Amino acid sequence: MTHAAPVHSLWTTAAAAPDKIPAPHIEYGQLSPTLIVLGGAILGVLVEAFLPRRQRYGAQLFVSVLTLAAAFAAVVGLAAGDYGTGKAHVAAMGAIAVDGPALFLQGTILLVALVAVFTFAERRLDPVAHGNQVDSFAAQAAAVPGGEAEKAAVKAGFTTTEVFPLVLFAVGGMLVFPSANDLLTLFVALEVFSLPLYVLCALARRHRMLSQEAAVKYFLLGAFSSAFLLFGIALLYGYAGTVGYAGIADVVDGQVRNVTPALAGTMGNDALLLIGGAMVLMGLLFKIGAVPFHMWTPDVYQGAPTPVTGFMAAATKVAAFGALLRLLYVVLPGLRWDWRPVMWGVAIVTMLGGAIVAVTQTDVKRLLAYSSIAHAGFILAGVIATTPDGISSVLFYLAAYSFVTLGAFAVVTLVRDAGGEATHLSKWAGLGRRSPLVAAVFAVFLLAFAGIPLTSGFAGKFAVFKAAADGGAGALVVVGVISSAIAAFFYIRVIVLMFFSEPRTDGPSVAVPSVLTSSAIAIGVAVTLVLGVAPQYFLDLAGQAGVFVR
Amino acid sequence: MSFPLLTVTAAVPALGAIATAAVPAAKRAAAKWVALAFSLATLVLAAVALVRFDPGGARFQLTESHAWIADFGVRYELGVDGIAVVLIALTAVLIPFVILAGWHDADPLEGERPNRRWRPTQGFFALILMVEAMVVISFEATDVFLFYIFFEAMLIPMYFLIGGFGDRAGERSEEETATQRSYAAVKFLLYNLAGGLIMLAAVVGLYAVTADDLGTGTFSLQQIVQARASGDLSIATGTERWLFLGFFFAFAVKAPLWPLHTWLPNAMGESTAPVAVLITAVVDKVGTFAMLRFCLQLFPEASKWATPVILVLALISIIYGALLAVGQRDIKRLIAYASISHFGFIILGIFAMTTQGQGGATLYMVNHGISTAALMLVAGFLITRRGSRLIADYGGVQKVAPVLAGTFLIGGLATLSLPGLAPFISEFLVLVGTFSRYPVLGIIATVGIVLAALYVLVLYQRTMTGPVKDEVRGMPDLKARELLVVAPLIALLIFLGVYPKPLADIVNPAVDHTLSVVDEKDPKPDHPVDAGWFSYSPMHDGASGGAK
Amino acid sequence: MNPVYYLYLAALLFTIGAAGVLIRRNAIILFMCVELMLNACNLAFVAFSRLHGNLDGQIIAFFTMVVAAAEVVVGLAIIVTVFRSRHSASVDDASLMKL
Amino acid sequence: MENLIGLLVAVPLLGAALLLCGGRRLDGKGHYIGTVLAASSFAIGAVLFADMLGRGEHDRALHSHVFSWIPVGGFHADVAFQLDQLSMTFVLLITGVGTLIHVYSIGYMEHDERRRRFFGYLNLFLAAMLLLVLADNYLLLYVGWEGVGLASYLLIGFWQHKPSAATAAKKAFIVNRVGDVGLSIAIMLMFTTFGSFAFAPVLAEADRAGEGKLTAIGLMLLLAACGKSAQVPLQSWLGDAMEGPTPVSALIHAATMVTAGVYLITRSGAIFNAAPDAQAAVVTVGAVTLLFGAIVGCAKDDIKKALAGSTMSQIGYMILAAGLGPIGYVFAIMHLVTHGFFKAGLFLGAGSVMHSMNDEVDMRKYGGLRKYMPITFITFGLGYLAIIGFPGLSGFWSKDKIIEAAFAKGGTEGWILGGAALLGAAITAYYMTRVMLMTFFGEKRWVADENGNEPHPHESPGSMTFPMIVLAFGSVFAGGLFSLNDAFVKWLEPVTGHSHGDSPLSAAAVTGGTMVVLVIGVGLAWAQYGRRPVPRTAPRGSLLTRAARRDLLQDDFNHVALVQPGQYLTRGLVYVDHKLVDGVVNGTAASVGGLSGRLRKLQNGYARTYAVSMFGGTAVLIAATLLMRAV
Repeated sequence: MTHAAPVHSLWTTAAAAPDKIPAPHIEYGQLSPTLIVLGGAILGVLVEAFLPRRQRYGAQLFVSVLTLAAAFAAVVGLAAGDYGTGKAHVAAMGAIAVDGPALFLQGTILLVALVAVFTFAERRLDPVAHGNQVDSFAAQAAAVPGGEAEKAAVKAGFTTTEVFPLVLFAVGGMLVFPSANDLLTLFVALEVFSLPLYVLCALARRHRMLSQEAAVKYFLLGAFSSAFLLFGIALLYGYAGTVGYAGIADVVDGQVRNVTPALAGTMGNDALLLIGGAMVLMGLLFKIGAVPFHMWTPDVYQGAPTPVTGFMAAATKVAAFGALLRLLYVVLPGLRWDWRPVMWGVAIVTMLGGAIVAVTQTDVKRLLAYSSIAHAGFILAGVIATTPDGISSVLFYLAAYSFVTLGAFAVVTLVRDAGGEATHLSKWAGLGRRSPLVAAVFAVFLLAFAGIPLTSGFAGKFAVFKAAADGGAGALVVVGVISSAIAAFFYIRVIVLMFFSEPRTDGPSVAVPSVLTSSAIAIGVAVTLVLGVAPQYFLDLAGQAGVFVR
Repeated sequence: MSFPLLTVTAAVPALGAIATAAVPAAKRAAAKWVALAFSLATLVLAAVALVRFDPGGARFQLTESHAWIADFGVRYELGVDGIAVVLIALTAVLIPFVILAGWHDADPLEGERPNRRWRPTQGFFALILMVEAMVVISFEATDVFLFYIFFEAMLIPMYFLIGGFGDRAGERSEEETATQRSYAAVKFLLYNLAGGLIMLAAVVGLYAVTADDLGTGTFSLQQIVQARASGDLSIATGTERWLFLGFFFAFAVKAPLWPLHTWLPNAMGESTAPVAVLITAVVDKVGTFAMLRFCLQLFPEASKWATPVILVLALISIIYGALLAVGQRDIKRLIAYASISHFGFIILGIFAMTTQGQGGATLYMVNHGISTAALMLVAGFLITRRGSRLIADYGGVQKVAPVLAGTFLIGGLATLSLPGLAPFISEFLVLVGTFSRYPVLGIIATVGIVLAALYVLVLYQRTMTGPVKDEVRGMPDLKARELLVVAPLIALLIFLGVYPKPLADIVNPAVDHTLSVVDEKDPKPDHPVDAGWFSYSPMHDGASGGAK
Repeated sequence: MNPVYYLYLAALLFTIGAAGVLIRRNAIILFMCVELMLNACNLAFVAFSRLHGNLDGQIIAFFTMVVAAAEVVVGLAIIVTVFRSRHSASVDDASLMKL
Repeated sequence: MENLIGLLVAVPLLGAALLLCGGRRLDGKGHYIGTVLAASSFAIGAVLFADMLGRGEHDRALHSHVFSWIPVGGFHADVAFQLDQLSMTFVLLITGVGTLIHVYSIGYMEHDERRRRFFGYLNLFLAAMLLLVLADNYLLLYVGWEGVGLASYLLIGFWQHKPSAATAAKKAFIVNRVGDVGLSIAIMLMFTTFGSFAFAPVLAEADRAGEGKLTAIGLMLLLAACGKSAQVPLQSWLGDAMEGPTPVSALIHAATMVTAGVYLITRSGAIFNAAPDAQAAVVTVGAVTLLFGAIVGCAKDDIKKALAGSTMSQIGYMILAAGLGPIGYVFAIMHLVTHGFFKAGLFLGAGSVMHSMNDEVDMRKYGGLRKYMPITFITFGLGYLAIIGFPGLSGFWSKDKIIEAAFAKGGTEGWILGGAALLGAAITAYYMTRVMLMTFFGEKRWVADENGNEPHPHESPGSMTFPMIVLAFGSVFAGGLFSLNDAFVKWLEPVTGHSHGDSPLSAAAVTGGTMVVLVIGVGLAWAQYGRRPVPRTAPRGSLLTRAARRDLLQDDFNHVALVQPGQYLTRGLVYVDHKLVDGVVNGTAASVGGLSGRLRKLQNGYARTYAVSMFGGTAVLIAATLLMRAV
């Protein structure tokens, strides 16, 4: 594509820049989704504090579902109110952008969270312990695994209902993350949604050692990466003298008014810009799970309680990619010629790395983890397109992918044996004979991952590749199809295992879920097929949402 | 708007698949009848389409066009030309026989406790109908993307058919059979998926180039062809070649063309005879069909550029396939390699770029479908009787089951394209078509004729003639159902061998159009005889090419 | 005094912290190294704030401290649970999941 | 009248369909149905013949266009028939002799439970052969051509339970296929040269094309002819074909199949006339084959094989004649007809002998049969006299003319060909006398076989002797009738054309020559097999004899030159396909797997390792960004 004068006019609409420092002015209406969620979270905490143990589960479920639904309604309201397109602008003193991508991603995150909450609340799968139905979370996270305290807690029928407020907090952070319009907000949001996730990871009822290990790994590496992010922010701040996206962008494009001498000095110093940009990028790529910042993914996905894994895998990616898009399209478009080649490299190694390593995986959850890495690579191809098409294709892909992921992990929670979920692939042998329906549903998800036509996976993949090809990244498309071919191999391997190999006598049984998980899976399948067969409406949505405000 | 015949033709088997799958586990038998009923309904619809199709009429007829995925420039565009409508008819004709032939293939093994939820019988027939639906719609699609979607999606049901249902173990142990089978299934899927994904890259590329020149990307075959003709759309030579290769690779895998063929023997060997027929007689045709419809018309220049290589590969396929067929010890694999050789002929005809060649290739698709079906299904009946695929395990069958042997021989004779049976005509046309432009290739290809005689007759001799083997003794002859499957196919072979004109008349205009898109003309004879010689036959008022 | 020197110091601290994360085994110490990195960032912020003569950097520093505190809460909680179940604070012991 | 032509083919075809699809209920009367239909097709032929005689000799040809067969692009083939004098001759020969053989088979196959199918095949054979000679274009001829191949395949392999029979049948078909390739290539050449392959246009305008093209077409046609007519080098199937029931051999050798090649070349005369090189090839093949067959015939103790050799050599005569061009065509056909009579007679005779000797074929186990089966002896004898060209009998007239024509070719070529023909005549006389003596004269040499039942020679039933008698009449008088004031020449001339070469020798001289060699041949045979008793086991014999017993090593040659290399090739390719073509793909898959296995080792579970990769990644990221800016 030709790089004519202000390139990012392609995807940004000018909003009036404040001429003098105005009195603080917060558009609460436009921030309502976030506010609702956080409010709900706090309410949840209060519930934990004041309601008797027995009633908490119901109350928490009620609160969180209601909160998420309300927040989603608010998002829809904003979108309907044309905040996605015409009235898109920067709210809260330049801290939060309310525009198409933000609303689209927030909507997606909220739906994902809603479905995820269903799987969180599932209480039918684990066998009844001492007359109490239990979910997949530890009775008492603080108790030593296998210790007396734990036994007592289980006996007493304790449950960690804190997960619900935790999820809501995480969601709150995620809602802000992609709409953050300055680096500070970005950083805070990152931490707001990361910290609850660290905790959630540690709460598994079965395999607690693994769960805790996952948590500690996730936490340490997460903190490590956020330190990098923060340092990057510091450098960018040093470069531009501001952390506002618009401000930085102006400086990068050299369109800044009233240049102070200090600014003039740092502006000249591209090292600050480049290094800072690279480090911020790294922070986001870590959350996305792009090679080589991906190594936490398999361990954490495997160790975390499966509902949490599903939520993480879906929602975190959405939020992180949103932030990445905004950073690259709003803050660093002027730097396009610097970061594009780098991202090319990242995308290629991510696609290939994820696909190749997945080939020899033996654990379903790790397999899905690596597949999520490969998919991150595909999405990156769309990011690199740097065209409006690229934005909308990424948005669409994220929506499609997140529901497939949720569904897949929800199915994983169903296949259990004495030790809880039977995630080792060898145990899945012959599942198709035992319970064809579950196997078929999982096959649908796998085919969607593999990008077989008539599934959302294909539509998304095509959208992204198409954008990439249009954006002059044809080579990425070729790499993409090659790694898809490799990826196809291991998805198929699972299908073969489920349908064509004899069931093992000691094989797992498929637990019959309550309406919660069933509806989660059903929604997953529905979205997968609808987005596969008739994606046009959603493509339009994504298309309209494909413009960043600045 | 008019009645959406094509959509319905594709939808009926799809509905049939759902209906069949929905039949409760206890009523296995009912599922078969449901499937058969729907396949016959499809046959009727296909017949209607064949009748309503006017050979002299527009290029694409019975067209339908609806918006679908505007963002991808994709429309739901259906339409059939002579080639497509004939192949749809072939599909619709074969499926009922496939179902009949496979009547007991998916029954629970005796002694096997039928699981309450596991319903192989329903699945088997539902999958067959699903494949039919997808094949039909990919013949109908005039939108590249629409075609691609079903070209790819069809792999899934095929894959389950191959991997899920095979011959009874027979000589080999159950688990070895199972492993062999899933190996074959995976091989099939991976080969074709790889091809498909490469094609996906080309499809995306096609979108990109059309988007560049036409503003909005499009996948409409007609629109692209017109745009190229009018010069609105110009594709750089290099790009066109890459795109062509992307498409051709997928089709060459499907067809299959040497050296991308090795999945076929495994797939056909491990699957039950009806499924093998489904693979080689129906699904693979989509590949050769797509070469005619998409490769040649979307990328005429690149097609001509690639022709020499492709012709050589086709030639290799012909002879290589035949030689390997001679070397096989397994009946089904032998037929598979024979098919590879035949597909070589088809591709040879397509890329000879002459009316005879392409017309012959089209007829070849039909005739090969029928002849292979006849041969393979009879072979299947034979194998189910004896429970072994090894040629060496048979001998003297002709003595105990003369009708079976007789039909087998006729199927074999059709395979070696004996004059009077349909395949002869297509094969000869392909040879003439090739010869008239590439004499040497044409002559080398004739070697295939001799080799065909060799592998067919050797197969017949080893299995049917000679002293009666003990295991064969007391083998029952064809039952009524089986005869009902084979007899009509043989009748078709004879009819199309004696009077192919109706078929040819439907196909010719389409072929002429294809050639006109590629901008190729038949080479003129060196010393054309006076046209007056043709006057005595009233049929020859039509364009009689070289003679006029 | 040239504020750039503060930057060098910040970079140094950051690197020390990072190196510590890479080489030390004890989770607590790892965590402290992370904190060190965060503080390096703070130093940089403040330095730049001074350089540009606007207060943003200093405000951010406060934010960072809060965040760091929150991290401590969560982090220590997790590390302690792990310690109690493993009787070891070595991150290398926590390597059940691999490959 | 035209419409009757189609019937000629349709009637026996109908018979075939009836008998093959009719099922067991027809077992009882199948053979009658078949015979009647064959006869009725002969009747139709007779009617058409009468009608044809009724018309002036230049508008005798009939043409009937049935329907347009293959119309694709410029390629037009019709199902259309053409009945001219040449076709007529064949029609009568085929249906006539064919019918007789049907009658004969009623008796011969009496005890075979698959007799119905046998007759079905016989009818199919007639139908195919009639289609061959009646087609008005080469492609339709090709249909009949391969149809004959199919029928012969079915009949030679009729006793399929005998592996030898099955093998022989397969061999016949495949060797024929090689010839057929020639024909199909010829047709393609015609199409690319003339844009048509119908007789009328192609033959009429043949000379317009370049000689090179015509030579090519001619050679391809010759290849085809070699296949069907068992000419060198494609002769090897004929001997094995004796595995079929004897009536089949009679049919193949006398009325159908092997005569097709002669028909093809005669029919395509216009092309050959314009392509001298092709003609030269034809005569060479003819000459070589006539000697080849004759020599083989001398060595065989199996009566049918001996006769087979003689057929080969007689067809050689015809091909030779046809290769001579207008001087030869007529005589080629004439010899073909007379040969049809006496060779059919001979085979039926041989069959009748075997029939009475418990299917013993070794002549060394015959002897003195003339007492036991007089009719067979007489008819066989007449056939024998005819074939060796005893003055006045059929063979004399036709063969003599051919030798004459051979000399008339002129120049050294003429001398060589004539000499070959003469030599052939001598050898013919020799081996036929040998057959005659070993079979019917001398002492009885048969004994009880291992399970003790001794053959009781007896005359065959009327259903078998009747045809033999009829054919005997033919073998005696046909030639004479044809030669009455050149009736046959006049009859065929409008189609094939005819010219008198200038022979260096007078007709009388040639006739004299033939007589001399005849006497020599007979004498030799008499000296060897008449005077002293025939040993029951064959003496080792000279090198030539032993070679001749093995058909002059033809099969050994084919085995070494074609079969073995072919087997190695296929085995090799099977290996290649498995190891190489498949191996490449599997190899790729395996290597990806290996790579994956190695890469996942990096995921060693240590958080600090992950941190390292992150740190390194960042470093790379930064470096890359800076680098991008640098360059």
